[in-house]
Amino acid sequence: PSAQAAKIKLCLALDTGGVDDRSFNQGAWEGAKSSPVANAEYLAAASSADFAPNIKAFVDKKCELIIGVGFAIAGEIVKSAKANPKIAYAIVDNDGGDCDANFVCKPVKNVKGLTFQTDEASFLAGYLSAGMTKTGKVATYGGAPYPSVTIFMDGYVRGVDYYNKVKGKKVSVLGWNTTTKTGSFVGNFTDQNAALTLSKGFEQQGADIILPVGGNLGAPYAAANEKTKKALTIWVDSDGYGLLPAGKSTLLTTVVKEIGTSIKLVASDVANKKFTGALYVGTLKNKGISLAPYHDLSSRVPGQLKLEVRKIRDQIIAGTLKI
Amino acid sequence: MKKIRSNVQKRRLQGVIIISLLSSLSFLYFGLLKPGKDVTTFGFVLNNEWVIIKEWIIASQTGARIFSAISLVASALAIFAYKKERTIVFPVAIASFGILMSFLTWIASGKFIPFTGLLQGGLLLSIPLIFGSMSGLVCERSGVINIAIEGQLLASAFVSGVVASVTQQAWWGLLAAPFAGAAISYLLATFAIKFSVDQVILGFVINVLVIGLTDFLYKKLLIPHQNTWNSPPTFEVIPIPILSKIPVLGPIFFTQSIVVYLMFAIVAGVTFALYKTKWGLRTRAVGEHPTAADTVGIDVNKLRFRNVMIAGFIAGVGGAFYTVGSVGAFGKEMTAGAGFIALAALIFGKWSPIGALFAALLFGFATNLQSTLSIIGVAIPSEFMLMVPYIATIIAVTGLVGRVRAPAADGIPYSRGGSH
Amino acid sequence: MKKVISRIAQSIKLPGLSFLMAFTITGIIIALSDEKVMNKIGSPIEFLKSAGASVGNAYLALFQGSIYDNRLIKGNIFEGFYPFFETIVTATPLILTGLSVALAFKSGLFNIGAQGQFIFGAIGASYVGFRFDLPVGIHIIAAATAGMFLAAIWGGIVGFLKARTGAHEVILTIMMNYIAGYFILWLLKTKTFLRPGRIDPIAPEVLDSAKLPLLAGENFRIHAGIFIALAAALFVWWLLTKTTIGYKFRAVGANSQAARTAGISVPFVITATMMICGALAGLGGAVHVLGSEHSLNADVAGSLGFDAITVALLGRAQPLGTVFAALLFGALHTGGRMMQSNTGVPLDIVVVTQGLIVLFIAAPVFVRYIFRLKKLNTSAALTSKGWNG
Amino acid sequence: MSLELKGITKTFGSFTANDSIDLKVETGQIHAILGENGAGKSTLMNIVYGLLKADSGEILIDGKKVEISEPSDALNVGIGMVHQHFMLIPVFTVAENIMLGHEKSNKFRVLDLDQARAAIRTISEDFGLQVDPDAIVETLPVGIQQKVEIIKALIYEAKVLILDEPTAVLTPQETDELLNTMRDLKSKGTSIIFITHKLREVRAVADQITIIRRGKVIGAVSPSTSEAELASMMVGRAVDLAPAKYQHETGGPILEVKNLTVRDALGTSIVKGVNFHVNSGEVLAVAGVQGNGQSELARALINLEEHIEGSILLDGKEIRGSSIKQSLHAGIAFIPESRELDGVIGSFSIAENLILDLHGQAPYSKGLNLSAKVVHSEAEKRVTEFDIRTQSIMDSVSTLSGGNKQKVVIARELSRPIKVLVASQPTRGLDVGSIEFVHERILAQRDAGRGVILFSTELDEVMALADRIAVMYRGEILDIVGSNVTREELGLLMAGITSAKAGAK
Ligand SMILES: Nc1ncnc2c1ncn2[C@@H]1O[C@H](COP(=O)(O)OP(=O)(O)OP(=O)(O)O)[C@@H](O)[C@H]1O
Ligand SMILES: Nc1ncnc2c1ncn2[C@@H]1O[C@H](COP(=O)(O)OP(=O)(O)OP(=O)(O)O)[C@@H](O)[C@H]1O
Ligand SMILES: [Mg+2]
Ligand SMILES: [Mg+2]
Repeated sequence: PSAQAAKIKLCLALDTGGVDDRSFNQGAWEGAKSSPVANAEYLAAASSADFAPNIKAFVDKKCELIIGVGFAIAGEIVKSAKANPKIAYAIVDNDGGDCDANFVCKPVKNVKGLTFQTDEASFLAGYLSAGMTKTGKVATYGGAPYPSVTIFMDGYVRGVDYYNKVKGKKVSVLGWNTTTKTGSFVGNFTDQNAALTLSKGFEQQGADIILPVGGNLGAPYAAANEKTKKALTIWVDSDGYGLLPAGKSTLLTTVVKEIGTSIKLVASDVANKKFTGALYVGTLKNKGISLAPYHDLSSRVPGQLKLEVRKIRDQIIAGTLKI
Repeated sequence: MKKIRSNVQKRRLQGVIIISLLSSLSFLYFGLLKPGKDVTTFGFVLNNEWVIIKEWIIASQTGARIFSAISLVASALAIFAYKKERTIVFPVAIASFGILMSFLTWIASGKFIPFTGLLQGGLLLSIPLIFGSMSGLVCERSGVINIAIEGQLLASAFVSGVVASVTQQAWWGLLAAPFAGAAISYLLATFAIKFSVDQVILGFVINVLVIGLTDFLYKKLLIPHQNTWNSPPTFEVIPIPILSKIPVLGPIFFTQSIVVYLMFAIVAGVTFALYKTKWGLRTRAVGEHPTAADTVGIDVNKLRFRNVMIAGFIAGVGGAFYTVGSVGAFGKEMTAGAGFIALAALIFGKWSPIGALFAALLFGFATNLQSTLSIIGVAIPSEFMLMVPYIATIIAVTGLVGRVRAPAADGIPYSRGGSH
Repeated sequence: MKKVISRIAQSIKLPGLSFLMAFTITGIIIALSDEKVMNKIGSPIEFLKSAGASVGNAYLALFQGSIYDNRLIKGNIFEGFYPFFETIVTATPLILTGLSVALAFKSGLFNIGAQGQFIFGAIGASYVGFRFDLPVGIHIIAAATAGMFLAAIWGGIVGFLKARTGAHEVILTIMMNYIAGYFILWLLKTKTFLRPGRIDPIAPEVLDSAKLPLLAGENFRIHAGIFIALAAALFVWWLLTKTTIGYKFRAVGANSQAARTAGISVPFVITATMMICGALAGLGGAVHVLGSEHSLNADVAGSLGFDAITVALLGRAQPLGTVFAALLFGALHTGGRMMQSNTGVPLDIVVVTQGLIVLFIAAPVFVRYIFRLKKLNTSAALTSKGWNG
Repeated sequence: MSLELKGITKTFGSFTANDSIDLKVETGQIHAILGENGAGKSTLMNIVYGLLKADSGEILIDGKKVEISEPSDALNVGIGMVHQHFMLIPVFTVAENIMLGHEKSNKFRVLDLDQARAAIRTISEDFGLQVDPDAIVETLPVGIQQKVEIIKALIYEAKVLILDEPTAVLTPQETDELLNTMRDLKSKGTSIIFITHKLREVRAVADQITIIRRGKVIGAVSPSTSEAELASMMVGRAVDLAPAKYQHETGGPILEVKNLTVRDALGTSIVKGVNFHVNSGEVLAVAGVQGNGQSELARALINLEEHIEGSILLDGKEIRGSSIKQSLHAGIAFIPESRELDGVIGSFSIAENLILDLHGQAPYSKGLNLSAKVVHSEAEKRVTEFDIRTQSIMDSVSTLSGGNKQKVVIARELSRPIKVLVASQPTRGLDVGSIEFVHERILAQRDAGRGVILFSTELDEVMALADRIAVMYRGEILDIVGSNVTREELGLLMAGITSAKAGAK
């Protein structure tokens, strides 16, 4: 692009988790802040009742790009977009479609959906875990049974299943069942003490790799593990290696969901007047999602397993492996 | 003419009927009609305690029958005790245990139940609740309603986390936390006692203030500088020599961090002090009939003030449990409503320390039981599993506890000649 | 005339001073947390100036965000009041949940369960709203009634259990709030409730015929719910002061033993109160869904059920007081949003301000003490009556 | 030790409760204070005891001025007090109650209850006040509770003992015992201030009488003054101490009780299969020492108790097992024993209290609606008719004096169609003026042909009002006697000793 003109005004309407949730709100905000073409600001919501007024406040402030962070805000984003066709909108974790009474949906021109095929990456994490486990048991749990949470767990379980199929092994996954859609949850995203106890429950069942899907919830066990070394942790959303204050030495990898990258992408589209409402799907292919490096544990992951994981990734990208 | 029973007998009858019914049902269902087909494995060893049995493997059906049979026998004993107009607490406790075990052997057919871990986890989940309800107890026994338990826990978790992080000493965090709890108490005491503010409003407001301020500081201070401000070390587990080696009991009671031992000490201390010492006598007097206490020269408001402060110290240790005892960092709103559950436990336990202790333990155990079941893959929708501790509490409160009586002067500010 | 003015001045003196104190304390926090201000700590004058500016801007934003903002006027002065209408929209469900808690206090009960009751009200209204196709007026009534009905049952369970077994309503309502929270999460995944084409927990939008009419056109969100809320306040007032049932409620609330001796059925009062409280909070949920949210989601209740307790207590459990308290909370919340977006003061600070205002209003003796006002009476009116009811 | 009060003045807002009161109690003197309800007696005593602060005036002990701003100051200078409202912790044992405030602990900081028990035993023996140190206070009959109060005061070795209406809840025997104890104390040099509404007691023990009216000292008189004179000084007008009871025809049984058993929550029977009836136009008094089941029997008559067996026939119709409301509406008026707890709702206005069991009926309500107009106009009428002393019918009942509260209860209960009046201790704690009023009303009901069941521990009251007297002892009706029984015979019956004299059944 040519020499930067004035930066665009990028406004994030956050979900109720708050900007410091070590999860998608935080990822989105950090991405927005680091965008070179935009001045970013955000509004936090205390409940879903705040979504509409927050968006309206952005419209009044003449934001040029308004991004709803979280599927819950989709409805209000679409409504506002239809009323303000000149403003560019985006919505994280939703396709931003406008549905009629019969639930026939069509895309809205000025809304870009930012969705992620998260299970592709957690599939890799599942395969990796199955290859790494010594006890033959791995585990996953969530904060609350939201679909944006369970999609990680789904992919993870399928990854393990795939490993079993390929290798003829019997690694089992505790904490989630893809057919009954039932599993282990803390019940909220704040009670870290309960999450720690739950993780210990997995440990007692013999699981030696745990994937917690719940923002901060997994942090205490990751930290505790540094002493006990009983299990490895897999983080989600943003690479836990830079994020976690403790537990790096037992952090196997992270199922990365590049919300920030996708937001920077939309921002630069808007700045360069290339914005369209076409759906964005973060995949392994476009690096919208990825499996983070193994960092400190790199040496412990067998080279063969590394290769296999890379191969599966390529197969998924190529479309030859359907997960 | 219908036979008239006393309320106690009525409640006993209710209990006897429920327990007998459940025992029979569990025998029928788990033992005969829908038996588990596989074996169930119970694990007993958690750390390095002496091993008597490491694992106990039993055919699910047989196990369910054995345990149901135990509960049936206990139910019969309960009926006998009821007939003799004696307490049915012990047979009912045994029967409940039998039913629970029978259920576990049935549902975990083909699975593993870490029995010791199940109990230990339940205890750990109830630690903050116990501290919280002891704080409530010391306040309310002297006549000040404490709804600010949540605020006390959260504020002290915050302060202990920050202090321990800055000093890199868990001990400093543990020492600082009670003062944070006491600071909240100071607010409660001053406004409730000195300025006669409605104590329920006050409690809610204090919670709101603490949540607001800790969220704010978390965002402004702890997130940007997490390595300095929010990386507290946690206490190591201190196994008590010999005792920690006892199977089952050792890992639960004698292989814990200092905060858990403090919990036992505080419950024992509060129980002793409340019923056996001068302080306790006066505290209870002031909570029941402050004017009467006043007429024998007890300074009602001074004692109440002091007790509210003590309560703050107690809750403070509970707050420290979160950061330096367990989690190892402060998290936004990490108490997640524990203060309110503690309040419920206090009421459930009829404002007695032991009662509150058991109520909190029940809640913690129910929570961990549902976790364990979800881990072994019980195909009940997770949302319903998560309801288990709350439903269990409702059943226990309505079925076993019934009417409770708060200290008579609880919540009423005292001023001379004000009320009589 | 003079007398009237001085009477009015007298009656707003204490609340006024309470506000002043709350805003002063929050002002200090705002100034101290503003980096621009703290950078100037070296020179006192500059520091004070910039602190003043920082706080002034924040409070200006609070006002503009909740009452009136002339920057919004594009042609019509009316548009400047957009924030005020937003305040009313926020306050509407709060009035209803607040009334629910207030009514319970009058019967000597402590209803912490407005949260769960609200959720069931929202569920009922949403279901009827999207599932059935009914004529305009009737649809709204049917949806609201369904919500109230479910919530009345949910509240009634508490009343029934307390009346039957004596179990304490505080425990029951706390537990039932959690259960309701998980229940709605489950419900939104069922075929019946999950919006086709979506996997995240959100129900279909209610049909247009079930939406509450907008009062000021498409550009404003203010809807007829406020009239429902005010009517409910009137109803509660009428019930409590003008009817035999309300008389029974108050009698049991004030002295249940004497009420029983005089032949009033205490179990009936407990059950009936909790059912009506449930219906009120449920109506709150219904109005919230039919008026401003339009579709049910897992977080539909936010913290409305808990704010309701503070609102009711602040309103001294009186219907009119509750209405004003809810409006105040609504204003602080909507204004806080503008404060957040214009000056970067986080929402948490608004929460703190709310808390401080309630604290000082509930502590007249303290305010008198601080400002050295005469008449330092020590007895204070208690709204809640402790655990023994 | 002598106690002197000089110019004690105390105001509550604009109301003067004590107006420059002077009073002197000599060493070893029993000094009675008489006065109507609300005259300011308790206020004055609370000032002496440090519970209230006087606006002006001074307190002298043995001629020296003392500052008493806390109860502990009073205890320190040797003033003890038995309060009008019990100052006992209901859930504590006797020993705990008595040691409260001056607890002794052993070296492990454990409360030394044994010492308290021993102290109680000593005092019990010295003054003949038998109590079990380990009994929970709330389970004890009020008479025993009163003894606990007195022991509490004595254990401090008070030199000046204030007794504020200690006999209001005592039976004649207990009262006599207390009077003896007082004499005993006096002989040991203790000065006593004795407040009571019962003129007989005053004349029996007092050395000096001070009369207070509306916060002012009206005069000091000697105990030889006649009861009628004392009464008129108190009230400010002539009082009829013995209500005129005209003989008249009684009708047939209006309320019959057969085999009635009442049990408490633990299943113990408190009333054991009693049988009696009351005729229309008759007063049946149920006498007995407090705690022999009368309270429960009274409550059972309107189904207030939870466990009742047997039969209660009102005008031939079974009402046992119906709801409280049905019992009341069937035609029973009920004056409960405790007006504060059961009779009135303190925070409600007088008008509202007057419709507590009538609010669902015409003309007070129509459908759901309460008719405020009717409620108010009827309240105005009642206030005039029953002479309830108040500024306005909108004043809350908690602002009324005890006598006026009782009038509110009576006004409410007697202003609806009734067949039977059940009155439980209707004059407890009332002054002579109010007692006169209540007695008149009860007799008026009898004369109007209603059945009256009067539960009372006051022998004088029973003797004055009853046509027949049922004596309860340990949950049973020992005997039913005619009104020609003597005080002594009645006293014996109440103590459980059946005499040969058979009553008219
Ligand atoms: N704390 C108070 N505030 C306002 N008024 C009070 C207070 N205490 C007492 N009074 C009023 O002062 C007056 C005197 O009351 P006090 O209790 O001294 O009467 P009393 O002579 O003891 O009556 P009784 O024979 O009924 O015991 C009454 O009118 C009472 O209502
Ligand atoms: N115990 C109860 N259980 C269920 N409903 C009751 C109960 N008590 C009263 N109600 C209902 O509440 C409403 C008003 O109560 P209630 O009938 O007690 O009023 P009321 O006007 O005082 O009655 P009444 O005129 O019979 O004295 C009525 O519709 C009644 O059916
Ligand atoms: Mg008195
Ligand atoms: Mg009626």
